[in-house]
Amino acid sequence: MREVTFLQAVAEAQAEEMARDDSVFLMGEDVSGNVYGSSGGLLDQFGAERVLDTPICESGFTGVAIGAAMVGMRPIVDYTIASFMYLATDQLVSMAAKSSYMYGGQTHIPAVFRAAMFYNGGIAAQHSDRNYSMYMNVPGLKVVVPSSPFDAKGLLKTAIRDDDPVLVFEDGNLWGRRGEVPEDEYLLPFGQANILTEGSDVTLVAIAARVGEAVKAATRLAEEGISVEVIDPRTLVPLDSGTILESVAKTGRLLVVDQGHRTCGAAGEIAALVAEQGFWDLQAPIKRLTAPDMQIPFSPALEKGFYPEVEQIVTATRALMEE
Amino acid sequence: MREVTFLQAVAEAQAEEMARDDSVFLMGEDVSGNVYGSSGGLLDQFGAERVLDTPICESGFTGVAIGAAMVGMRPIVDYTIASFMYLATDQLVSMAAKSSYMYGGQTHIPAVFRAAMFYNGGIAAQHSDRNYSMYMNVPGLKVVVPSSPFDAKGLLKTAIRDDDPVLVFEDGNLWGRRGEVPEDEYLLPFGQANILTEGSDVTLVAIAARVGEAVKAATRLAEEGISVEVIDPRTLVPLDSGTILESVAKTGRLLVVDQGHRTCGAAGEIAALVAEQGFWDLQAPIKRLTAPDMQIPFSPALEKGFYPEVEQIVTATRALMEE
Amino acid sequence: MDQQLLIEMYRRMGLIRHFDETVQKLFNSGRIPGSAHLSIGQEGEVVGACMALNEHDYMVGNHRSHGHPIGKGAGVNALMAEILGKATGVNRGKGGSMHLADFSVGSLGESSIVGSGLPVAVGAALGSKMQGNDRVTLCFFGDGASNQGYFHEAMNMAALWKLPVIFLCENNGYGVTTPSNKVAALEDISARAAGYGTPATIVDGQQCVEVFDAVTEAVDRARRGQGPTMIEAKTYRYHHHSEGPLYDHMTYRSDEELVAWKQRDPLHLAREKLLAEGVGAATLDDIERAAEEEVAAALEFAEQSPLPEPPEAFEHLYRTPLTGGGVTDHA
Amino acid sequence: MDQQLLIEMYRRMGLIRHFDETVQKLFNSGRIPGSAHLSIGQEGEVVGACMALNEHDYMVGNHRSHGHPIGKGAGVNALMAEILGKATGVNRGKGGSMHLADFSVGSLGESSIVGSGLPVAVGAALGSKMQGNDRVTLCFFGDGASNQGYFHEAMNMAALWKLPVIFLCENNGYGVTTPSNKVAALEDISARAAGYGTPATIVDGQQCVEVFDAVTEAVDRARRGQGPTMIEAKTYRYHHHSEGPLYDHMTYRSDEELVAWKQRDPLHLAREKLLAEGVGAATLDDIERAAEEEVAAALEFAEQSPLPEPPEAFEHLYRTPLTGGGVTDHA
Ligand SMILES: Cc1ncc(C[n+]2csc(CCOP(=O)(O)OP(=O)(O)O)c2C)c(N)n1
Ligand SMILES: Cc1ncc(C[n+]2csc(CCOP(=O)(O)OP(=O)(O)O)c2C)c(N)n1
Ligand SMILES: [Mg+2]
Ligand SMILES: [Mg+2]
Repeated sequence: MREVTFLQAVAEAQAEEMARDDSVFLMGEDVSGNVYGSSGGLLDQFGAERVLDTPICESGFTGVAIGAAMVGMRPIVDYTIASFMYLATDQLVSMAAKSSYMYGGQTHIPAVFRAAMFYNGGIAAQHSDRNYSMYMNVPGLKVVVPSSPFDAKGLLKTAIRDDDPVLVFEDGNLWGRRGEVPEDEYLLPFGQANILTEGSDVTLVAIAARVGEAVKAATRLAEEGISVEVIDPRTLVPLDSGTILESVAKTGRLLVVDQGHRTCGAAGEIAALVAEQGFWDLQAPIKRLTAPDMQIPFSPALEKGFYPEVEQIVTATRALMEE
Repeated sequence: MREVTFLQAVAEAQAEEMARDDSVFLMGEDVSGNVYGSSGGLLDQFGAERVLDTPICESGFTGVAIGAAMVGMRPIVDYTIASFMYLATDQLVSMAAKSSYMYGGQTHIPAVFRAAMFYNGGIAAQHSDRNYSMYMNVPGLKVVVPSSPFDAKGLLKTAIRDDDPVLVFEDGNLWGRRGEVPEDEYLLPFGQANILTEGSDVTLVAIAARVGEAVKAATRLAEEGISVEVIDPRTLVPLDSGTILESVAKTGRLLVVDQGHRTCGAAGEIAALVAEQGFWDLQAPIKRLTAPDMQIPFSPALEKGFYPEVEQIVTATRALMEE
Repeated sequence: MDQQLLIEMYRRMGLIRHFDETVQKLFNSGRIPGSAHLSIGQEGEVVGACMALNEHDYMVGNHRSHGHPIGKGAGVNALMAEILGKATGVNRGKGGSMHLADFSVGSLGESSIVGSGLPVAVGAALGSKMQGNDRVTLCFFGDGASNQGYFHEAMNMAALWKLPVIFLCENNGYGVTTPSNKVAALEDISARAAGYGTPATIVDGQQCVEVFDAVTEAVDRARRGQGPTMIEAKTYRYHHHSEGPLYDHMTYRSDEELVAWKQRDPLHLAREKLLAEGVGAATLDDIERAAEEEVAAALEFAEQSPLPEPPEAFEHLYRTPLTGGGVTDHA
Repeated sequence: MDQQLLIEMYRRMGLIRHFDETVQKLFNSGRIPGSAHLSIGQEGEVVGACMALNEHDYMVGNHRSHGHPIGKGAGVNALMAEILGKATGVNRGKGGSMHLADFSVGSLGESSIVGSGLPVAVGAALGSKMQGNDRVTLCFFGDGASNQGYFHEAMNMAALWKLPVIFLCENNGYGVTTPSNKVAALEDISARAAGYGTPATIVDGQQCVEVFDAVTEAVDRARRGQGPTMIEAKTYRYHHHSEGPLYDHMTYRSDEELVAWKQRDPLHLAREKLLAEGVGAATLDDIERAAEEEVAAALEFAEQSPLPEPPEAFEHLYRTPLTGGGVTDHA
């Protein structure tokens, strides 16, 4: 099958949905210029009105997207970097997440909010946020975390057709990665996890770029005779708790791998879920392997080791087998 | 001992610290008018410059507080309602939480951010947020959740003297509650939980107004011969994991009671902590009793039962004893 | 102007006045949950502005907007039922007083997060432009809201993209207990419009006709593709910020000020105008009475309506249902 | 003006130019992590503005502010070391190019969240006023930043409270690849100041003296308690938004435009002025060379400096240490 990069997959999803539905349009800073590569060709194909360059005002243009969605448009907002979402938090929480509910279903907000996470690149504290967990705490939002070009395209197309606000967190470390993406159209459902490797000894739930690390770790561990099941939730809201619980019922051991901060992060949520609903299947403590509860330093000499990689996952899994 | 309301305790803490330290000042919308009762008498005592009425611009005046803190002031920001913090999220996360770290300790932000949570009062989705969990995910912030007038005063005074940004979430349902508060000055340390009732069968960790419900439940359960240990963390960042783990080591059972949303909430964090570090002590699944992952409806007929109260806590604890 | 129109304005102002007076009574007798912000005294600008729109146009209100949907033509039954938290409420009991939006008449929500409706209104106008229809969006916001960053961002984008939106500042002089001139650098909020090249006018908010004329002109500009207009209506709320005893002891404004404004009551001024034009007092009294009866009937409807069933609390969060194992048990 | 002052401006502009040229070389050879935003072409407004302050005054920069601390009098060694992520960096390697702040010379941080420095600068000015000292705060922000709500909120509060702050808009015509006039309703950002009753002037950012004079006047107003001033410096960045190949293929601006601006290079214009005033070319060459050597020495210092030790990554998050069981093990 042909291979494309994560960014090309995103660009394809946007182009296909914009061609399919006139109400879909892209907006954000410098989107027409295709600075980062996710909007290549869209300007020529759809024109400046549907590839709308905005002023730098994240809170305002998020509100604009919400207003447009209320009257029947389907905006895709590109924040480029997830760290800039903090300026738009009020619109995302008070308006996007709450409008359908507080107006008793009179309206709904079919909008997609794309944000890339650029950690591990020496861009320091203000540009390295991996903040999906904060938005998982907000009912009314859906949270998507693709880990491959295939997932990125299939999930983004589903997000664009979804009638609610969907936050798509793209892992900047994956933007350049190539992967198989079929020519034919496909969509991936929300709330259905992806089992990358089946295993019987331990369950590894990993998120975004951690999925690749977990799969590599699984291969290494297989050589040692440790059979690892790697699960990618694909969407954190909704979360496919069923697949995770079934896996733990089989393995009795769970390690959650996440590049986000530890406290109140996605890893903790998954751990709590299993401690609550899968407790009797557990043969060992649930372990979390996450970024530390620390801001992100600039110097690579300091940032190194902040995000769980193969080595750390292998070590943690071995330790978990010893418990 | 004399009794004062939660709000009076807050007002006393502010007045005492403002009298003690000229660099402490209060700012927010309508603070000089003492609309809600937490700034009574401050205007007369300290003047309009130190009881500063701001325009309605949460993001801007939060930045102003941060800038003032950078040059040696110690602002107390009153957001009144926690739901308005979303407008200030960028300043709270990108600036307050990150400045000390990203400037390598050249500066620090001694600022207090007070926010009241007004849930269960029929004020609907946009005013009923219990959003401390979102900020627990942000390294660099400290998160305080007082559950009584005594704690409110002692923790707020500590917050004002702390050299870092501290978010103090006041439970609006407690504002009018009276409780014993000594005449003499006292401070309460961060990171030290309060054990309200000692018990041997089950550990109940409760937050803010849920603490009172948990204590009532403990009394009821005692009559049934179930011995409950109720723990109030008092501060969620830092979290006193030691006290919680010791308690579970004794009881083997944990129920976390929280008025916040379930997914990625404080309850989940505490559950994950124990599933990780206290697993071998557990004799039953860890249970969470939280508000649903739902926005808050206006009609009391709908909001009723959203936040765990005595009855639900008693039932959940009984069920946990059966596990 | 067309007399029938003025009579209809008079009628709608009466509806709003009676509606809010009824809400006040209900609140004082403890029958309304949460808070209630009344527009009594501001009916002139509310109705004058809304009636310059046609039914397909959009309108965005805020926390003080019981009257705005009425001005836009909404029926009062579902509004009153909402305020009492009933199943028949316009938001099915989920929104209440601070979110009294009737989307069927083009009201696009009433967010009580001060200022947050401004960019949403701009977005609706952008949508209309992209869809090629001639709908305009009228955005109400307060003097206090004008100090939010949202105001700046919304004004800039609307001007930039020449969007069909009218920014109507309801300058009632105060935000809660704080006088506007204590929190806004200049007395006139409209002075800021020039910084975006957007035309602005100041109107007497107590004269519904003056507001109507200004908004009508702005609507024409908008439909002609000439972009946004800002209109600042100087007005006054007779009541405190919200109902309840909280503000009674406060001295943030003088009695003289209140009395002076009441002498320029928007309903009274409209009535004078109609009488001067030769409309009989009896006709106007009938209109008054009809409005009063309509609101009384709405109250009756609301009181007879059932409360929503608890399970309804778990509806409408999502339009596309959550799949997967997302939903968990709770308290 | 005082010739020594102009000579010192010339020297600091030279330092900044060499500093950024060195950064460019380092970046191209892959020695700088992350991104790098250069001010080459903007040295005139940077230095002209900073030198109108005294050493106790405050200055707030942004993502494009390698030069600003230098303009304020910072030594270049710790700045260069920071950019290379060394332990001797001004931020101990924790901030890097986008946060190059030297608090010892009054630079209060350089936030790369566009616009976020504006209210922080207002807060510093508020602090100075409350402390009763005569310090002023100079806030640099870009044309793009002026469209953030922060701009509005900061301008309003500063005017309202008559705070000693100078808003210096570095209008270099673009935000990344977007021309300012495509995202701001009016060509001149300074046109917005009138809406707050704040005086504003437009200056030629390539003429450091013109900027210096305007800021000096603003500083006087501020110290006299007359409140804020806005100054819009029209300038240009010779380089693209940031270093690296990303923008090379883009056609968002014309070569002619770039060439035209280069003919009005701030260093060249200052040199011409000094020569005209009779300062010898040799003197100026010496200054140039000294600046070049100073930067070369800084590079040497930075290269010789050690990288920070991994454990340092866990310092400085809090000034008051976390107690309790908060800290847990991690990856
Ligand atoms: C973001 C935000 N901050 C504060 C509040 C609390 N609040 C509700 S209404 C109000 C005053 C608004 O004043 P104005 O915009 O003039 O409208 P008015 O009430 O006078 O009609 C305030 C501060 C809020 N609802 N939202
Ligand atoms: C809140 C936020 N949005 C977007 C960005 C990405 N970004 C960095 S610099 C920049 C352009 C800023 O333009 P301007 O203010 O004119 O400053 P200049 O780069 O021209 O000096 C953008 C969009 C950011 N850093 N922060
Ligand atoms: Mg007002
Ligand atoms: Mg620029």
